[in-house]
Amino acid sequence: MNALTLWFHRMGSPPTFYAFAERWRPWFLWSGLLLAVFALTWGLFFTPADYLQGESYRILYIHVPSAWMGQFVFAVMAVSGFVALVWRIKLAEIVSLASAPIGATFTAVALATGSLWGRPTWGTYWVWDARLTSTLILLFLYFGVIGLSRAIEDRRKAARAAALLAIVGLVNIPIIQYSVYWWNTLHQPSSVKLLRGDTTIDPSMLWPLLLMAVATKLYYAYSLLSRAQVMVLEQESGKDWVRRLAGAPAND
Amino acid sequence: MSLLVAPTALLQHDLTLAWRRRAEAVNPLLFALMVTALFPLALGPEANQLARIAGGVAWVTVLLANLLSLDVLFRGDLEDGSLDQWLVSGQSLPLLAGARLLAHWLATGLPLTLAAPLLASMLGLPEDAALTLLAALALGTPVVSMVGGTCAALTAAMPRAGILLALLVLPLMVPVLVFGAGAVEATLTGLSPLPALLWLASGLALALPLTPLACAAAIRISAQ
Amino acid sequence: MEPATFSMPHWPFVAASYVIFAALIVADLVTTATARRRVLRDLRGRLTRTARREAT
Amino acid sequence: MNPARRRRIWMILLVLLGASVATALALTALNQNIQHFFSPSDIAQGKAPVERTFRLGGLVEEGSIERVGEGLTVRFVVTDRFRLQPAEYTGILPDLFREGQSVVAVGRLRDGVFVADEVLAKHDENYMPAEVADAIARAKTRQASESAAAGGATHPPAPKNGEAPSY
Repeated sequence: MNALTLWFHRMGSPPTFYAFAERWRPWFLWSGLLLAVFALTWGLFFTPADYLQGESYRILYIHVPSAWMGQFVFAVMAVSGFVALVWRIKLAEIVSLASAPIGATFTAVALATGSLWGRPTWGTYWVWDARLTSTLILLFLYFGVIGLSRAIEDRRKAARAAALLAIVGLVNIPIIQYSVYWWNTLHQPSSVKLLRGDTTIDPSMLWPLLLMAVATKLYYAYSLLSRAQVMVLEQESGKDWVRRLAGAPAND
Repeated sequence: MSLLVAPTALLQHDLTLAWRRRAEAVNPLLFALMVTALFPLALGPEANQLARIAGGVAWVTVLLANLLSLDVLFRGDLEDGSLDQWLVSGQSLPLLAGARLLAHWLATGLPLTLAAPLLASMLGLPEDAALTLLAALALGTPVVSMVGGTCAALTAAMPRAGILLALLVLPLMVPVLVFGAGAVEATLTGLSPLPALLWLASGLALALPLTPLACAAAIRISAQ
Repeated sequence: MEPATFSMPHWPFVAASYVIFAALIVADLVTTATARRRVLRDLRGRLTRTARREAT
Repeated sequence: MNPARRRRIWMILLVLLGASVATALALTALNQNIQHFFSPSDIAQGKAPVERTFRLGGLVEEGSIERVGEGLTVRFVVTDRFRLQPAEYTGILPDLFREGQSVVAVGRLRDGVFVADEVLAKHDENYMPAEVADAIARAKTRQASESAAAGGATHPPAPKNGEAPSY
């Protein structure tokens, strides 16, 4: 516990955080990419076709992890936003702001691939089903957070405003999660239930999905660290360690 | 109770102000009526077709009318320093924010709700559906005022926040829109509007205590 | 059981999904990389300008 | 108690009150079971709207799909395991439209036949290879024949109480 608090304390110092990010960034990127390529190849060529949907179900290996990430990143954004609002921790503000574009990307992927999956299976690209609509709202909420943070000059104020919006927008996450149970419309219920243990995907099809879920999280870690580094550099541009980093002589 | 003295005074002040500027205050109502009148003109006066989409049309116009009046909810007070006074006054900021949100609903949401029968008859809704629309608006417009007001407090420091405000408010309003229009639609197709109305009431119960807190936090961010 | 549909090929949809995913991830990669490079370049430019001004 | 603390306690109580009222209302709403489509039973009982477009939901009855002539018109029967509703659709059907699968059709009644403008196939959350599906189906028929041999009548899976049939 003590070591953990110490670690968080040290991460609060921008140069330490920058060095930490620089060290781990490539690992996250390459492990994520390799795992994704491996899992997608497996999913595309080495899993059996579905008994009902045939080949089109392979979209699942992209659609489902992306949808998970869309919600996961929003939750991370809101939680770190809460930490930023209450304890005024700079790093939490940065994490919250840097998450928004990544989450928006994953949500966009989930919507686009879901639409492509819907055409051959449901017979339509888009229906105003509860799950689809609430996911579209999630994308708009991401846009709102990004727009708000861009519109405010002062970085720290922008971060706090965006954090508050993320917290308010958090009500949408349970709506997405439970929409398939509350409204019996077109989108089917979840297939993977890690907590309840009655997953309804055949084991031969499940592994690539779980690997993709890990791969997307690794990529998120990479992208988050990179974006956070950029923000740290912008915030600290006057400091000595940044000058040294930029390759200019420190002015002493 | 001493806690409520300042918020009540603020509410009175806001309502007096709204009454003095009543020509300005009816603008959202006029806007809603005019937009509603555009639909029969654009779609042709077929009563059947109009009635089918009436719930959605009424809700969208009410939402947009509300949005028009939200932009200036906190801006004036921020510019003349009143919000700073709220912060240093030692009064409960959530209660003050709540009073302001309530004043906005009384000045904008309530008239729009009361206009529901008029909107319904313009769109050719049968009586039972008009009643559902009234109930749905009564439950939904307070949520619109409260959540919209919170977003308005966030954007108060920006000189031209109109579009951004819409971008923030509208996604958050989609559940209200879905259930509000869903209640009317259900009545039209012979189903019970009760579940949709219950969801709206549930959202209202959640928003009543939470939005003043969020709004207070937003005011703190904007006023600093 | 003969499916009573005019079946459409599935692979274009699957391929399109994978392409969209790859494109957006690459776009994200490029954005982060260029943003970093731009910030460092701006910084370096500003620093050399100050250094030059101080030298004269 | 100092006023600031008293204020905070009031605030927390109000939030809790709001949250519990909201939960209670939401649970009541859930018990009402929002319906998004009418079942063949609803139509049989005259609950579905007349002369108006509505959504029909149910399973495609086994062996009911037939083509009309050379065109794209397909006739099929939708069932909720209690009642049957003949339906008709002209156009290209989605891939998942099979016998025994769930469908949602949008259209209106004409002389007792549901004429659909749009047919959407709903699929369940099960994914498995064809061999596994076959094996499960074989196991089911074996089980059914065994229990029939043992004298037990086989019931179709009845919908759970208070819930819509699971399509």
